[in-house]
Amino acid sequence: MEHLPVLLIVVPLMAAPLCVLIRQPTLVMGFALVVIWSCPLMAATLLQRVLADGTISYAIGGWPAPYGIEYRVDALNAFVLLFVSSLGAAVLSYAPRSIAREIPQSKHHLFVTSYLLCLTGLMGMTITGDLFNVFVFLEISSLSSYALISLGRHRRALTAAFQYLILGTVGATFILIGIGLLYQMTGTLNMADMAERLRDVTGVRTVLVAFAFLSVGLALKMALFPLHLWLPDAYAFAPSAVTAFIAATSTKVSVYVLLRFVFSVFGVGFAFDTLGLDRILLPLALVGIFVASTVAIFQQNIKRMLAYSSVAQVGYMVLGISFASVNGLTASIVHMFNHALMKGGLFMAMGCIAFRLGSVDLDRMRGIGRTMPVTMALWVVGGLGLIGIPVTAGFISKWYLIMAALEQDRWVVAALVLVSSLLALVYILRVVEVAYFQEPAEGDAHVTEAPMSLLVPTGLVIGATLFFGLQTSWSAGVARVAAESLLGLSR
Amino acid sequence: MLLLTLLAATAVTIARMRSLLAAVMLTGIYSFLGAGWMLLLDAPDVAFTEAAVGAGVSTVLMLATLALTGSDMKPRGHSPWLPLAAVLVTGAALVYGTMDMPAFGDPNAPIQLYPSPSYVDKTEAEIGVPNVITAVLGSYRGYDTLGETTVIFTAGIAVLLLLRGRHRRVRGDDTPSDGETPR
Amino acid sequence: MSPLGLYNYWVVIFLMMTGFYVVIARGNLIKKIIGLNIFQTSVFLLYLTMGKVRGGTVPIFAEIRADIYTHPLPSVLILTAIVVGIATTAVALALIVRIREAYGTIEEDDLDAINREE
Amino acid sequence: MSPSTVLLLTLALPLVAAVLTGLFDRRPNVREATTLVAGVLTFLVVASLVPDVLSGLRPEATLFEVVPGVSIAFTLEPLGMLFALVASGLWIVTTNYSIGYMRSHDEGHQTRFYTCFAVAIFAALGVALAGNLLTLFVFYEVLTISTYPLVAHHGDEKARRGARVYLGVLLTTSVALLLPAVIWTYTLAGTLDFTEGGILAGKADNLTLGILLALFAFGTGKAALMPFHRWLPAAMVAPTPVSALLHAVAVVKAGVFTVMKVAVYIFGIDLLASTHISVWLMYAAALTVMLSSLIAMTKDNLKARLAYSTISQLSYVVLGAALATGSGVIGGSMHIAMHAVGKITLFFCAGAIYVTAHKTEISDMRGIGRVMPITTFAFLIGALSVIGVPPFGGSWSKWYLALGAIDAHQSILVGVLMVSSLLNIAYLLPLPIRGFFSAPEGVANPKVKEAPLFCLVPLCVTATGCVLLFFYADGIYRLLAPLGGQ
Repeated sequence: MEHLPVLLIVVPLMAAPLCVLIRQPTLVMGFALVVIWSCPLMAATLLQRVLADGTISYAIGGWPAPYGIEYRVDALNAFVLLFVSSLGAAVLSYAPRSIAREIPQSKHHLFVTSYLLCLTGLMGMTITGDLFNVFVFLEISSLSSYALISLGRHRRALTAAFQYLILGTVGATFILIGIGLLYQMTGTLNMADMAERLRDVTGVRTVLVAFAFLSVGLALKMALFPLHLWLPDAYAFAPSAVTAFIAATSTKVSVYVLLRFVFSVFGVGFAFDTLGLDRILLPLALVGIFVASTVAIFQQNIKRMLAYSSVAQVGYMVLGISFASVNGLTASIVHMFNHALMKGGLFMAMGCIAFRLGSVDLDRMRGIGRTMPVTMALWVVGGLGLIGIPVTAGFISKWYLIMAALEQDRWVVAALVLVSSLLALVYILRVVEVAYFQEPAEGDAHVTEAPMSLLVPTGLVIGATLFFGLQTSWSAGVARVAAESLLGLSR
Repeated sequence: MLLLTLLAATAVTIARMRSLLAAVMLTGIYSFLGAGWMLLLDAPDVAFTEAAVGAGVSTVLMLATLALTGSDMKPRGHSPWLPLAAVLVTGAALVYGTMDMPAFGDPNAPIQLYPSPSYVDKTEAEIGVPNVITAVLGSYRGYDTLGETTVIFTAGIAVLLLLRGRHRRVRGDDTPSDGETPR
Repeated sequence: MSPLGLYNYWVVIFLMMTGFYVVIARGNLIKKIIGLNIFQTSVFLLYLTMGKVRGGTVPIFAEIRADIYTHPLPSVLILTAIVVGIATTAVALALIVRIREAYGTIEEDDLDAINREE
Repeated sequence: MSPSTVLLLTLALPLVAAVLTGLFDRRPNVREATTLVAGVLTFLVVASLVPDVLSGLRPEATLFEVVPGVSIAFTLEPLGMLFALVASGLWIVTTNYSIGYMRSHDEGHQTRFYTCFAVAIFAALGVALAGNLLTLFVFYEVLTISTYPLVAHHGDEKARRGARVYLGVLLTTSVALLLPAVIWTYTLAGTLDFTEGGILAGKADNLTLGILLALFAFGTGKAALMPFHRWLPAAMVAPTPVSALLHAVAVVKAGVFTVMKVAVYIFGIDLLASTHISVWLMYAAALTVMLSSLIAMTKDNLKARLAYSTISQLSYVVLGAALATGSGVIGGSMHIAMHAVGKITLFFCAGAIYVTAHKTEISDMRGIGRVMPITTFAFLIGALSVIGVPPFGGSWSKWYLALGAIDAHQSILVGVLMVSSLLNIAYLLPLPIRGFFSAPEGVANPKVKEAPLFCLVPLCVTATGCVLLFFYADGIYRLLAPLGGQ
């Protein structure tokens, strides 16, 4: 049990090459599913132990920090690990039928391999307590996601993947520069150790620049407006399962890393009092929310519409960070989770639609509320979550965000957040009207409900958005613990 | 100093170059020069790797790609001012960042003093492999090395995913496996 | 602090920015990858520049133990980073081959135009 | 069964009905029977709690803790009791009516209709039973969402546009004004529980309280306080049973109920009375009463006229809350029930006329009383009750409202109440008068042809209700007395 932190990463890592060896698609999928479902179990155990006993530190290979690489698990990253691995597992369970339509069978085992590697990379970035290790795992997840995105049926998937590759690599290189500068000023790569040593060198220009480079690099990876250019195409043209997986996990992990850097490495005092990070993040987040939501309203391709919505939702997460308060961070962290569920579920529902229609265009979705009632009902629930209607998880995020704004007397910000959710109403309603109150096109009248193997995982994820809209002690409760520890208010 | 100037000159030439083939060759040279500079920085392992990987492997890969795609490059229509501004700002930020850096070769730079005992001393005491770099690579940061191997593996899988069966695709019989072609 | 002590860094920064410029300003996809290579190689130089100590030697134990060794860790990190760099290049080139097949061009402007038309 | 189990059962029944109606898509008779049975059961379950509440008990149930210290929780108190009784009781009647209306009109998507209807009732009951502001808000939004498909029912451009306005106004006001008010209250008071005497006393200065009250009053878009009333006429594109139960009873009453709840249990009437922060609200409500009555007179479309009449009547309740006197609160609360029964009768009649005679404009309804005498007579009763003439229920609530206005020394408002009653006469009575006394166009000797029995019986029942409420108003008074501190 004490090796649990490293097992969580190594198990899917080792499973990946085995998938290549097994080759036979059905066997590969079965094997991968067993492996991938073990991850949320391990992550849940970790979270439970962290909540009970406090932070777990694991020196890899027995080489203690700061010489060796340390895995450090606290409430925050255990929570992120849990939901990233759970969604990864849920989407992979959904994948077999979905990719059968979209990816040639000769590539299925490679797809699964890449998928496992991508998840490994994301989890590796999350769990590690070592800066350079973040970079290495970031590249594992990035390279595999470029490949996964390029598998889309449309040739634009290729240009989308390439654009993401260029911007992603630039982002990663910026991060590498930032890490280098920090290393130069402290002599360590271990995050906890660095936080200690950075106290002696605050106000040093090199550290400021390091901070800037890390932030810009991460902003690129998390698609913070205006560095989001790679995201809409990548989400719109990737295979359905890939979009669902990446939308649910990838940007969230980047937000997590930003949280880790800002609060655990640099510290609130440096980031906010010295640098005034809030003065940069707050307007960026708000402008991003409004611009991206508005652009979303005008999209015909619904996957692309949801992609722009993702850019806006990243804005909410960053907005929460910019408050630098317990409620603000709780909002950010819980929204990472809630949005992962909602967007994952929505893209899975889009996959069901693409499975039957072969298209995700708004025009083709006429009357789909009748022909695919279950899929569309799930989609609507997910959409309501994006608006932030009560009973859905999205409401909880919004609640904490507004509370955080009000307690700092930021009336305007609170008002803007609320008004922006009405933009979400507009783009969701647009789809609802077409789906329910228009007749299906001639050729689409005989379209039937998606198969159970797609519907069940989608239903579970969307169901979870309702569950976590009511039972919040497992989401907002844990997020609060994490937020308090980030601000140094506990443990 | 000469080497650095050469490096800079090569980089600028590559940036201005229209012929892709020549640019690729020059990139190889750039890597070689870089490797030379690395040697001067007391990093022979890195220098050898850079020479082999940067100048060798990547040049070969690029040439192979060029063979498949053609080596002409079109000049770009729009003005270079925006990218130039972005680069200048980034560069200025970095230069600003160097202002508080320890000078080149300063034995009292933080990384030379911390952690103490140094990797060199610890390696000598704990591992006993003469090449400290190899030793650290295999021990203290062995996990990064595992990650690095994984990156290569990932890239391999990615390339396979991208290029496997592409000739079939060209002929247009790359139908999805379950046979139903959605409209 | 002597400006000369930072000269090395400045050259490295110049190299990095040249690479970065090629990435964002050039429209040919291969040229972009070349730029990315230069950018990354220059970052490697930045790391190694940090490790060097005046009067230090290569951190390999010979018969005689030297007093000062150049810091080994940057080398270690960069060995990893070089591999990451070549992996990225390989994936990027594979993508370029596919793009060329699908579109018949690898110029960003042409690709944008084709994509806009669809 | 313990009272709290009964409380949850009340909510569960309509939800079960929603699921079952969805499942019985292909068997209309079973589907409608399910709704009917659920309606009757729900009403009986609610009614079974009346003695408890009268004796001063407040059954409670708590489900999930959504934010620290605030759960999805239910408490049954007199005001909620009254609203729940009205909503569930009229649901039975309306279901009967719907069966007649929807079938004789051959409407499409009937399963969606019944399912959404049941969900809407579930939400309305949730609003009625809510034990704290968060719960109330949650159900308030569920009510909005679940009624959207009903408004857009016909699916044509007109219906979709109407539904867009409907959803737009209701969600915008609730998200942009009501939600911040709720969260603000939470940050000020640390709780959101409905507490006798309120939770805000001493927690903020008068200016803050005033702004907060404004957020609540305007944020509750369903109360249709001008200028946020546009959604209600827009909602009239819905099939008439929807207009009848939802847009004369459940949805709009949920709005004024919210305002009343907030006034009584969040601010507390003592706080409102002592700080005078609600004085402006009285006048805003009075203005809405007058303006919408005037607009109603200009509408020839019967449903539109009834809609504006509803807007005007809703503001009576808001006025009652704003008066912040015992009689005002009781009068306003009582008006929730009295107006509900009266107005639903009017809508039933409008629908009956539409289904049978295919008329929607009042000017086309000359002589309708000779063709449909029962319907027109029922309309007359409903109208008189809404106007506030004895011996019909509506007279009591207006009486108490007037008393409340006198207690609050607002003699102008007494005048407003009187004038508005005159206006009510002017826009409600033309229909029965012309219906009975003008000759029908074209036909010299019209044949009597009433609406189908499924439509006719419900409207007779509610018309009778208007009379009965006059004689049994004492029961309602006793139920509501604790609200006014009496």
